[in-house]
Amino acid sequence: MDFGLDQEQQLIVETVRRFAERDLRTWAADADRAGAPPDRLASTAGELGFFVDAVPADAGGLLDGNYSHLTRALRGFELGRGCAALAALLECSVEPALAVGAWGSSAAKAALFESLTNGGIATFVHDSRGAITVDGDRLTGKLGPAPGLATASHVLVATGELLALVPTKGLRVTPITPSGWRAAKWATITLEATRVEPDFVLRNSSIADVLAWARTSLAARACGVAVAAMEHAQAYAADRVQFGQPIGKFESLIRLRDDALTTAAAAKLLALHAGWQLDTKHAQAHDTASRARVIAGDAVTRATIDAVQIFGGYGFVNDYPVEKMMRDARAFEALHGDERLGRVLAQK
Amino acid sequence: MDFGLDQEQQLIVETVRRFAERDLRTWAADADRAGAPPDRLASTAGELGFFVDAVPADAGGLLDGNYSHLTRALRGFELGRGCAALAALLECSVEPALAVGAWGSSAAKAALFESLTNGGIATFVHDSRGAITVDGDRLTGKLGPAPGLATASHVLVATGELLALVPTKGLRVTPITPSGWRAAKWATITLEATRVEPDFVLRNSSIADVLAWARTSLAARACGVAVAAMEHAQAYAADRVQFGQPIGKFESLIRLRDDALTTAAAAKLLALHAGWQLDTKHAQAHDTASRARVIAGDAVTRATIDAVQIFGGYGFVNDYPVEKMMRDARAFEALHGDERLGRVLAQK
Amino acid sequence: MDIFHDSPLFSGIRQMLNAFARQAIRPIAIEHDRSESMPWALMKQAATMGMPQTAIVEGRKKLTGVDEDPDPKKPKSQARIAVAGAEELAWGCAGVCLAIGGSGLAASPVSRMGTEEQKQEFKRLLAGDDEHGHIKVAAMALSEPGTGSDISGLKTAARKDGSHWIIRGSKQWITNGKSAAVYVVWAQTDPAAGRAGVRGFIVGRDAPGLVPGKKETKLGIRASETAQVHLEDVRVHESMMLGVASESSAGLADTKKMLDSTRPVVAAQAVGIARAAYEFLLDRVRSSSLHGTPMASHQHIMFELSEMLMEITASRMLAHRAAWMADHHQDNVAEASMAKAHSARTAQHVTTRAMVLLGEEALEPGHPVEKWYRDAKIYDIFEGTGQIQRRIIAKTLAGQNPT
Amino acid sequence: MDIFHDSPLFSGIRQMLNAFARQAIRPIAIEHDRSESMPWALMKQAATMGMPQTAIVEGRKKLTGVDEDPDPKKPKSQARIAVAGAEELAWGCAGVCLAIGGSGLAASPVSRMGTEEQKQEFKRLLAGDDEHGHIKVAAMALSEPGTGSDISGLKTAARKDGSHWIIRGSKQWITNGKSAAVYVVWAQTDPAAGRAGVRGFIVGRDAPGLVPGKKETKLGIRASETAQVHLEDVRVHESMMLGVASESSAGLADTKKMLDSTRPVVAAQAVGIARAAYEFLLDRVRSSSLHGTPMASHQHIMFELSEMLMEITASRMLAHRAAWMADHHQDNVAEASMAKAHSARTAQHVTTRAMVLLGEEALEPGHPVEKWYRDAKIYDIFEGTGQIQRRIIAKTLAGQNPT
Repeated sequence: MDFGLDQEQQLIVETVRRFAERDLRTWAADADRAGAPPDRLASTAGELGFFVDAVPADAGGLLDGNYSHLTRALRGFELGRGCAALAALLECSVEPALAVGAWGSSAAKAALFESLTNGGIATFVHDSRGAITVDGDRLTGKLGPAPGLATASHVLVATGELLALVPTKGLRVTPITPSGWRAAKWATITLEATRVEPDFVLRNSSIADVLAWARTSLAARACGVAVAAMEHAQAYAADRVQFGQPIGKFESLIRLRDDALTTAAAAKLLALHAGWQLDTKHAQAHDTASRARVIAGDAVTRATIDAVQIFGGYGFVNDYPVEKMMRDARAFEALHGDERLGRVLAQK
Repeated sequence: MDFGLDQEQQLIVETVRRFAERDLRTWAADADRAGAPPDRLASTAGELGFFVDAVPADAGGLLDGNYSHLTRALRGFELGRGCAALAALLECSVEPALAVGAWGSSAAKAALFESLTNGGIATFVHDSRGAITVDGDRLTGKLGPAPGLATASHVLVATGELLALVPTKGLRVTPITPSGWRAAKWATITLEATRVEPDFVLRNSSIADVLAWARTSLAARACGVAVAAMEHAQAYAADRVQFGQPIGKFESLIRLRDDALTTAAAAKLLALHAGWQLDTKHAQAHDTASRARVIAGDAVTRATIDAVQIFGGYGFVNDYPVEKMMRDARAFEALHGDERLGRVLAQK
Repeated sequence: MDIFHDSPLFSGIRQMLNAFARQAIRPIAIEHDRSESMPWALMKQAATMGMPQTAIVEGRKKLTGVDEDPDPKKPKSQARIAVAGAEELAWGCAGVCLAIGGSGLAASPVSRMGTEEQKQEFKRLLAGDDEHGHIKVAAMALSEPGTGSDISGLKTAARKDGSHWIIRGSKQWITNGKSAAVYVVWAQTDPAAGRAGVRGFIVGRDAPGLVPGKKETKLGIRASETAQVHLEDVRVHESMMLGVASESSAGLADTKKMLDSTRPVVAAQAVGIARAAYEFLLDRVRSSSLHGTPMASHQHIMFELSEMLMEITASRMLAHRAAWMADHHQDNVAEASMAKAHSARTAQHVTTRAMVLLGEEALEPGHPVEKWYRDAKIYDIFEGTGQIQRRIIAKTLAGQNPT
Repeated sequence: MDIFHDSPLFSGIRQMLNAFARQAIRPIAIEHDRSESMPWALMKQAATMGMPQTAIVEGRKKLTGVDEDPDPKKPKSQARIAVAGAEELAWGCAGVCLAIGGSGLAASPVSRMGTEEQKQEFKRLLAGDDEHGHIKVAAMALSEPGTGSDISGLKTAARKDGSHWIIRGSKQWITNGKSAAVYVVWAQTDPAAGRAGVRGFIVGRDAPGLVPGKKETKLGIRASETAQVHLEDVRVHESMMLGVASESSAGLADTKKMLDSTRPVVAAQAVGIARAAYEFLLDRVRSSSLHGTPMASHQHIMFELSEMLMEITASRMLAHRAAWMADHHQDNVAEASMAKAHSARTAQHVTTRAMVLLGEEALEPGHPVEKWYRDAKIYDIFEGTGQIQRRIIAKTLAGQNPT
């Protein structure tokens, strides 16, 4: 057992951390207000290999050999420390790329990889509420809300037993700007007897795998947001003076921060463990990924709410970063539905 | 990063797990009622290398090279799954042995290792409440309550800046049987201007190191108790029928168990991480060990109380194992004082 | 005198029982917890000072010194008196409190459903002392090994034989099960009728075939006796079957109603335990220092005390409201369950946190907070588990019949 | 009519305000949250239906239709009326509720400490509409950038110049700070005197040197305006300084007392938010299914609803009790803080859990539960943070003076 990072992991963590601290944190507030990412995101992130990191090398991507969900979790944590909304845009193409790469027909691969290698993005939507009805090869109902869906060329749809790649061209796409992850190009899509190309149905595929990938990444990013919220809170508390001393010296506020960071540290390890189990095809991988999301959701909820508390009145206004983080926290627990409920029903 | 066990770790985990499931669980209830361990414990555990695992080979022990706190944490989790009280007796000699091995004089080493290699035990007491006053080389005040103290030949005492090995021979030892860890041979010792041999003072030593060792082990064992409590609860809930179905199918009880196991899984990783950081002399080791104990304390408290809840009336009576576990849970948070309080004060 | 208690009567009872708890219960609590023994001497003392085992059968007059207004429409005070008193007694020791009140569980259905003849027989069986000089106690024999939260499926059966009923079955979790002089045994008289077929029978200890079973060793409330009771073809004369007089109020349905009415009282007991732990910690904090600084100067500790007080206050108000509603003849099923569930959580939370904050001190054998930690747990289990309470609340939310 | 409200008056007000919240507030709430705009039309409507901005100055007569008993010893009903009403309005929308009541913060000290002349001037400045046809509003200008929870160190200074005071400083977190027609500005008149030197001044919007500053973009309660106010040597005639008449009731101490009295009302607003989210989830659960099974058949969801109801009920009772104590002239400092702290936690917990249980639905823009989640947070921050409330409770526990 070795908790140390190997050279490649070390390199990726340092690179993404620099990117998150220097760029994402700088862009976060404006992107949040604008409800859109900065133009530079695509180019800068592209140079770092995002968007095509899960696209096979022979298809013009960067994936050579097996994809590492552990590395993705390490990366996701750093991205979350930067900006949850921009992180979502950088991560949302991974599930479609991996799923199509694993189970897609050559036609599906050609279509998706061609888009991704030309600067397009894709995203994954899990119909957790049973809002979509499948009639033969036709889908009817509402897709999303999902991040990236407003600009995605393709969406990987999981509903019931069906996992399929759906091109968004010609569909009724309704871009929306929720309160959280505002810059993440959300949309809903209304499917009206939309036909799924037989070639684009991913047969012998595992929706459970895709969900485990998504949950692991969500959990890691959530931990990053939780830690970032408390980093801001600590910096603020060191300066802010009340009752004659920096509020950072008040035991009650120290405890709020410390408890949140302890939960986040434990949740991060669980997310990394899930990533490692996915990489090693461990039997517990799906369960660990789900547990990681449960506790990471608790961590980000608590950390962001308590970070606003530590900021006091300043935490409630848009001039300071934690107000955004409290809004951003919600999507981590909402996407794909209530994780605890899913676990409980699965164990009945 | 690799969450897999190497061959030696695998072997130790399997061996200790077999011992915990076959022997410790069998002995637990009777030992709890008797307030003493079974005679077989010493011999059986001795064969497995307990008691002298932290004693250098050249002194007749089994420690060849560096001690692994990661391995100890892996072992501690399995022991906790067996019986918290007996686990305490098997682990309490480690801190004295390691501390004396690291910082002790040849006289201290000779005295302690001679006792341990001849079937004796030692234990560690941290004066967390400032109950002991140091006057020159004389100690006055109350030691403990601490597990193992009733039979220990030596006690490693940490008070203020002083870390010293104190032989119990001739001291006023008051054996006690608390409500939890009843079989762990607890005692308190009243020191009346007890003189500490100069040779037995561990100079240039680090009390923080010793506390980190102890916290990591406590955290790992606490997770084991938490998991064991829910293992019993799950087995019971599968049989127990109420309102026409096994109570294991009630969503509210599934959630109690699942949330406890999620917290325990995360806490265990944090304890293992602390062990690894101790082994690699990581700068964060002390902090991680402390955080591990915080969340492991939460986990064992919640898991044992909720396991009793799942058992219902049967959980409240001594015929079933979880009643004991709820009593056993307390010492994990009480020993060495409230961990959260210590963390808060340290960050002021 | 607070909003819920608009008569000095309540404060009088509170003061009396608090003094009793402080002077008579606290000094013996730890020893009875250790030895798992009933506080017989104290129980006799309690009986002489207005808390007889048969108080419920005789009405509250002895306990309160006032007659209830006979007008059924007028507000009563019994429920609030019971709640105010229960907190004080449980503050002294929950186990002793349950030992003192243990017979009430059996007396309650007799007072509700019993004929005058049955009440006299019940009181006759409880009169005087036993061979040990102990007062006599009664046992409510309802629960069975198979029925914890789900009491609709009683296995104990009663079959008619001439003018007698013959009862066969086993009971579990029976308070006073080993020591009782009289039992109210619940059995199924008509399997086809289901719940409506369940009836209660007054059975004397010396009835042939009534065999007390194993006494349980419990996590807490160890001064209260819990035992199994076996019924091996016990013959009971039909005149001792409860609820014949008024079919409407007969059977288990009414027993459940009776259990509903005890929830605010049980909730108040849990509040008493929480308050005891809170006050112990508060005293310690006021008098002790921590590495040289007063404990009271540490937010970490003081804010937890504030939380405890907040939760204790909220639980108490929920219990008092549920009792106030009962006294005012309002349906309080959901409110009683809220009080029970909330106070059970408060008692567990407060006692656990108090132990953590006290550190190693609370590991000492016989430490009161450690005892209260063990005592508190039963309040989330008996008289309907926390899950049952939430189930009742949820059913009212969903607009279903909660019983 | 429940225990705390022994007069039909309360249920009447509750019904009236609930109808108002349902029909007038709910339909516009989401839009004002989105656009961060004050609900001027609704505010005018509210003023015409008995909720004038000057209600507090004029006494509760308009609002309640009854005069308070002038006998100071007799129980009052104002505090309970305010609490009962606040829950309903905040149930509609906390931001709109605060917009409607925003002027009350300034009116309160005027009504408490103001001379007849000052009250008339205050009302004169609020009379009629402004150039946009909006009703006029008042602003309580107390908080400053440096003083959040700690208001003892005000930096804004007032120095005497003949028969005038000259005020200089900056204020932050000022409700109605940009739109107010009249401000009650708090300034230090005598640095040596510390807290006792702080005084309030009635200042008209057009006073030279009074410059409204930046309007804040907030996480929640966005229908209520919050802005900075700068005072650049504003001249105010000494006759407009509050608290001269009665030295005893003068200064900041009294202002804090006034803030104390608002805590139960603020607590009730938090309860209103929690109840709104709870009821939304309950309606959804009753009407929806989950993968084919009714949502109401799932313990996982129903038990959380039970928890929510339990916490909401407990918070409401704490708020009502604190108000009841105020109406009965009892010291309720600790109780008011308990109500505030408990209800703030309840509002945050209930809205957060409701969002989680609703899943992706609650991510849709303009979803009411998502708005309530953002609105709830301020209740743990303004009018004294949760830490300040616990500090007050803890001080009373330690036997110290909580203020």
